[in-house]
Amino acid sequence: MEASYPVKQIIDDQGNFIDTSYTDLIDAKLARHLYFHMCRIRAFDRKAISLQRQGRIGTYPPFEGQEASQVGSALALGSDDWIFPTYRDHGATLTYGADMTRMFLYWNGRVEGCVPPDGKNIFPPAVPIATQIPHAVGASWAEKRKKTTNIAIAYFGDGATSEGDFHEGLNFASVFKTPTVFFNQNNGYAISVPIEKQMNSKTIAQKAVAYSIPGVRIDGNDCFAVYFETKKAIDAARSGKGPTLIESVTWRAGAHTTADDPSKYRPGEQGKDIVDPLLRLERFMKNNGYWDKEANSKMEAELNEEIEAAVTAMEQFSEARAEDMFDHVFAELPAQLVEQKESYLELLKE
Amino acid sequence: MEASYPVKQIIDDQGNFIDTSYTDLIDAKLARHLYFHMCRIRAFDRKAISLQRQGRIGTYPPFEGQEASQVGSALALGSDDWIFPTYRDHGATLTYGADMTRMFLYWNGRVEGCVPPDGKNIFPPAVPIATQIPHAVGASWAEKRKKTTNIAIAYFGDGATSEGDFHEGLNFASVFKTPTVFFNQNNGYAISVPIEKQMNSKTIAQKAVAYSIPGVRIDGNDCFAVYFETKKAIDAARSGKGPTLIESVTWRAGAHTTADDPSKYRPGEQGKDIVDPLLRLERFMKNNGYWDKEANSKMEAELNEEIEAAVTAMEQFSEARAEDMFDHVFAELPAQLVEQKESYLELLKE
Amino acid sequence: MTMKLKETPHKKNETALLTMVQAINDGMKTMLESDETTIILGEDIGRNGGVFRATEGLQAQFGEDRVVDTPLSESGIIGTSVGLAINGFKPIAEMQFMGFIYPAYDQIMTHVSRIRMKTMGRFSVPMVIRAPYGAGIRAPEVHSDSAEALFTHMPGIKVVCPSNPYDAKGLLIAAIEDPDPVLFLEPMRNYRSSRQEIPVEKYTIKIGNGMKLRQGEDVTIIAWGAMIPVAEKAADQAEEKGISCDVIDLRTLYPMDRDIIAESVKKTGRAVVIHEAHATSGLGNDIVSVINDTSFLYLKAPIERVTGFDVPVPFFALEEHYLPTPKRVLAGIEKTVKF
Amino acid sequence: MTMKLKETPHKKNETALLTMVQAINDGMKTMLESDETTIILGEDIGRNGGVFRATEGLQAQFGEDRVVDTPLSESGIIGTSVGLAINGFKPIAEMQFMGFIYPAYDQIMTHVSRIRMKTMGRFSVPMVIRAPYGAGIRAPEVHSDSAEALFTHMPGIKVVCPSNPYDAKGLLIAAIEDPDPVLFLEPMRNYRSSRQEIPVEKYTIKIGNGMKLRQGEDVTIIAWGAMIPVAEKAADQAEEKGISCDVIDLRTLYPMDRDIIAESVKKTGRAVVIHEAHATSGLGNDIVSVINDTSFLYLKAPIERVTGFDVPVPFFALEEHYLPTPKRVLAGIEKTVKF
Ligand SMILES: Cc1ncc(C[n+]2csc(CCOP(=O)(O)OP(=O)(O)O)c2C)c(N)n1
Ligand SMILES: Cc1ncc(C[n+]2csc(CCOP(=O)(O)OP(=O)(O)O)c2C)c(N)n1
Ligand SMILES: [Mg+2]
Ligand SMILES: [Mg+2]
Repeated sequence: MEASYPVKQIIDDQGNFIDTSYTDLIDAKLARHLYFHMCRIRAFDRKAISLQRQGRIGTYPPFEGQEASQVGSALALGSDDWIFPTYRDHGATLTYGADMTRMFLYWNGRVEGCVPPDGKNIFPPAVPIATQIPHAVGASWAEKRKKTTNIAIAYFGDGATSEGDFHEGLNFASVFKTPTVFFNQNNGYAISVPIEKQMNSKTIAQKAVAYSIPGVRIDGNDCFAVYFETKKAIDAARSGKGPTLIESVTWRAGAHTTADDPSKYRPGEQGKDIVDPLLRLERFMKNNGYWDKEANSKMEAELNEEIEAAVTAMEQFSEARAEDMFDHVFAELPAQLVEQKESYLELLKE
Repeated sequence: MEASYPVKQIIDDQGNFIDTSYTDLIDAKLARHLYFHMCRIRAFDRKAISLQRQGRIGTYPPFEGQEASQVGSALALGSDDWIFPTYRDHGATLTYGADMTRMFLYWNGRVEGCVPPDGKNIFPPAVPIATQIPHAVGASWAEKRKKTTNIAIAYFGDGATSEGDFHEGLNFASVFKTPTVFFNQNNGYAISVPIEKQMNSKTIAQKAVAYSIPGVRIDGNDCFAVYFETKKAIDAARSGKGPTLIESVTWRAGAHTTADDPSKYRPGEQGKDIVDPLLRLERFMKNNGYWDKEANSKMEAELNEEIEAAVTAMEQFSEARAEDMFDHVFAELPAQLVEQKESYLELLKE
Repeated sequence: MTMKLKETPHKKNETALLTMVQAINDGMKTMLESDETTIILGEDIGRNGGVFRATEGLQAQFGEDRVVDTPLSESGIIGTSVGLAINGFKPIAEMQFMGFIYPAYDQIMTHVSRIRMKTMGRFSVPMVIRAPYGAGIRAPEVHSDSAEALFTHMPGIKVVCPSNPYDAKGLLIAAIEDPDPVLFLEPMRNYRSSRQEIPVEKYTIKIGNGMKLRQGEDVTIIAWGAMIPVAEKAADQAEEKGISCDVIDLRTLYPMDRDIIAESVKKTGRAVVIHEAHATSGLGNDIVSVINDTSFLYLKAPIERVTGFDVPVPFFALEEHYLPTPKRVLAGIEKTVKF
Repeated sequence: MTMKLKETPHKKNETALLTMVQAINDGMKTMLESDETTIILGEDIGRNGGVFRATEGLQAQFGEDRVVDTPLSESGIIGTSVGLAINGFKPIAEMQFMGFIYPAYDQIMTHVSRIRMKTMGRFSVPMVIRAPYGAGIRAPEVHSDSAEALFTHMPGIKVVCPSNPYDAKGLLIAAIEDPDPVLFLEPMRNYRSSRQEIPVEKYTIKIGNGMKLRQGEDVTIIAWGAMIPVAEKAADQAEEKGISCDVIDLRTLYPMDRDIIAESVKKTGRAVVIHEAHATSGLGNDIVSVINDTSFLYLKAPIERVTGFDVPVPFFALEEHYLPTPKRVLAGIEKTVKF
């Protein structure tokens, strides 16, 4: 089976073309666009980790190592599409247009962090594993019913494939031919459980066979492979060809979350051979003369500013209000909730 | 995909050998053994339908048309194996050794109908669809842990493949290499929903690919194909080779249950071309000179006696006791249950 | 999306004699006609019209796009309905029996009921989950559960349970028009037990209001759904013994109409609560609390609860022993009066 | 299967100073040593020792066959545990957080709790489901649920919830040895909040018995698990105001120790019930009913419930507002006393 799902690559670890059919399609603009976003989300990610260490935000799940997968796929989306992320996919949602200040707020336990910018169809990160998969199917089904060409993309991990909702969601998508892209990031682990213990199949892509939908396996650290293969799946969805399952083979470079210690379960040498996706793109850009040192340091400075500004905004954000715990449970508060709210606010005043 | 899962057959509709490699393996004894059990469960099935019509038992789900699948698979089992049926697989459990009187009791709303004969590992029929699949995995896992060669077989329908428990169960079985046989009876419908609306895949066998386990597709109306292919899967399980998914392609000749009216959703002509599995075996026996008219009418008379005796036993069975509603919830009744029980029994006396 | 309104005009005050299941069918039909965003999903609800015929004829009239036979997949039905609901549709999802809602429990608990909260209203899930519930129709195991308390303990979803055709149509339409998710429980035993003249036109009954079925002085009886006929019979028998009862049909289980309970108990000083779900952690305990909180000083006797026992709903040969009966309710009534 | 008993001999009365999570680990270790049929299943419980380290070191000592890292599949974990349990094993299944037990709800509701009933005892499911529950540790959404009432409303399963290391080990061993399924709720906030000298040897605490933590005259406070420290603080503050409290740690939520409640309320005539689950259909209502049924004539004031609000457990920036605090409990105490 593995043989029938080869890992698709466009560039190799040294940043050289493997698939030369793309030489005309990839120019400086695209390379720099991808590179910018990968640098941006990495800077966010590292900042978040340090904020957590300083106790300025809560437990945080880093995505370092998965930047090519998240940026490549997010940039392939159109502005009216839907995105259903997990807790580790804010690299993708930030790239797609989520607000950075609110992203920090989310990781600081603020519900405000789930509210997307107006007009952006970004769903809150799914915490119960795999539950977002049927949501993406339903939202894209709605687009199909409205006769638009919009699609939905669901992000999920290797561990998520073990849950019933993965199966039920893909079955629905295949039966109703919904315009859905199932974007799996196979980062090798579900917390401490390696993929060999998660499933007996050598690939995740082959699980598409169960639904007779296309399954593709791509090098998730090759931002071009991710970008172009995701685009193909999106175009197929837009043109009524139905869903695709993409297995983006990548690597969780860090811990599951800042509360996790991978040294307990992950052999130290594991992953050492994996070339960082940013370095790989940098090599490609240098090989092709797209590398502009000045522009880069300028970019880094600007990103730094953007992030610092977002941190400040997060920390100066208005205090969390007890009222908000009550006010959004229903469109209209039932009498008993009004009572609970008022008596509690009374007590707070005392 | 369909092409890679051809329907395995040993005899054709006319009862002639297709796969001649079995000519030596199939003798009069085996043919008559299968025929006897298929006649027996059909007689039971038809009796149950008429009892329901007379209001002597409750709603009943007939399995007519699936006798080859249920008898062929059940006879392939060993005496210490485990069987996890649905509400439609009592043809299989009766063949495996379930008590006929208790079977009638079950369909008359008596919990006594779930209690198997001592030493028979027959689990109660699963009513929530697909929930028995992980049970079979767990029970066979236990046998593996005990280092026996016993296996478990899970029966389930085409509709059951849409539930999360189907997926989670097969994934566990594949990861822990449990000695489990997943015996799917694809009878074309889940109540009113045809398989084309249940799934996008043309076969159920191909769903095995998701777990990298063997999947086979067999003619579920060819009792020999069912018997020998199930045996192969069982032997593989016994010898530590892990689970197999079998798709037994058959046909629900009757209604979903006696409360169902298939004419509402099933085109009248559909299935007309399907040769009844008993007739098919009869033809085979005649072609091969295994047919013994006298023996048959004797057999029918005996079956009739057995069934009438079971009906009588069911109807003379001791009255249902209100106590039993309380006494089996826990090994030891908690105080509040004792109180509820006693005060209710008091009230009944009044 | 565009909402073509194509109300079929009905003569004012026109009525039809319908069973509860017909009234539910009529309620869905009414909304499918008046709101293009409504979509029905479920198992066997299309051609087959549902195992109880609640959706009879709807697919033929509105097409396979709006009355959708789904795969056998409750979590898939609710999960995709969430996606449809946040994106402009009003799904009406049928769970074939309440006992088969459990595979979808995670979706309902962690998403359906929480999406408005977790997005501060940016996304909401206006959907209705219909579920036939209860014992007494000689159905197989697990088909007879009465699990309302598993959902009243779930902030973010409303729970409604009509007992008659008129309420069924009015509450169902109100549920479909509600901006928030509503679990709509249908007492199977009442589906065809009686007919009622009900308006052919569209009407709603406010979610959250109970209904006084009869006025009495001595005891307050509180029930809903399939237990209403039981309550009525018991009240009749009590009358014969000179005990007059207030009988309240709660109709909405969350949010509960505490005023109608308090007002009545303050008058009678005695209460008997009936439900067919298990006693422990059943909704009857909430009603005891409502009375404790509102009417403590008026109570003349302990509140009686007449409920299903703390045992799984038994196989049908014993189900009549499980269910509250007029006899058991009457015993409860007399106990409070004689206290 | 064969049950080699290889108890590691401990000196009598030997004790160790342990946190609750260490005591739970010790309880599992004790049973893995003494009963070969025990097997632990869960996500990340092997090498990683569980996200709270509850199974730390157990896989290293007992091997991958007995301490099994499973796929990410709660229904699979519980469903296969059922199969293991009916076939000679005693599974101890860990749900990583109680908020992730919902995908397994169907298996627990329709099988784990009903198999003994539906086979009249021919098959039974002696298994333990461990689940860390509750808010207050700044965890992400859904990680902080307190859903005990969803299981006390499920006949056929027992529900246990210790509040300290000593009870945790004794109740866990009792749960593992129980012939029926037990849901074992572990208050995350108490995991490491205190240490206690507890016996190194095997001991059990009877399931079904509450515990009186302090004697008082004026009010009965009833709580469990993570709410015990809150109850104690509130009781201290009440003492300062001259109000003396009986404080009861229920320890077992089903079957509930009604006697310890009745005995106390008959003395004090007043009660305050505390839990962090939502008020509506929360277990507090059951306790109100227990008092109504047993101690009606002794009540001097309405029973106060101090609970989580009827809102989803909020994101952690607001969780302290959601949880009952000593201040809220004290207000409840004073309300009953001043009534
Ligand atoms: C239903 C459910 N069970 C358990 C968890 C706890 N949990 C959080 S993340 C995680 C691992 C997920 O692994 P994977 O799907 O590979 O995604 P990754 O974390 O690697 O991005 C687990 C078990 C959860 N969030 N939801
Ligand atoms: C979880 C669940 N949902 C719905 C049902 C109602 N139901 C009973 S049988 C059935 C169809 C099952 O079809 P299939 O799996 O093909 O088995 P068959 O009846 O054809 O033997 C349905 C939907 C159920 N029993 N359990
Ligand atoms: Mg992963
Ligand atoms: Mg079928």
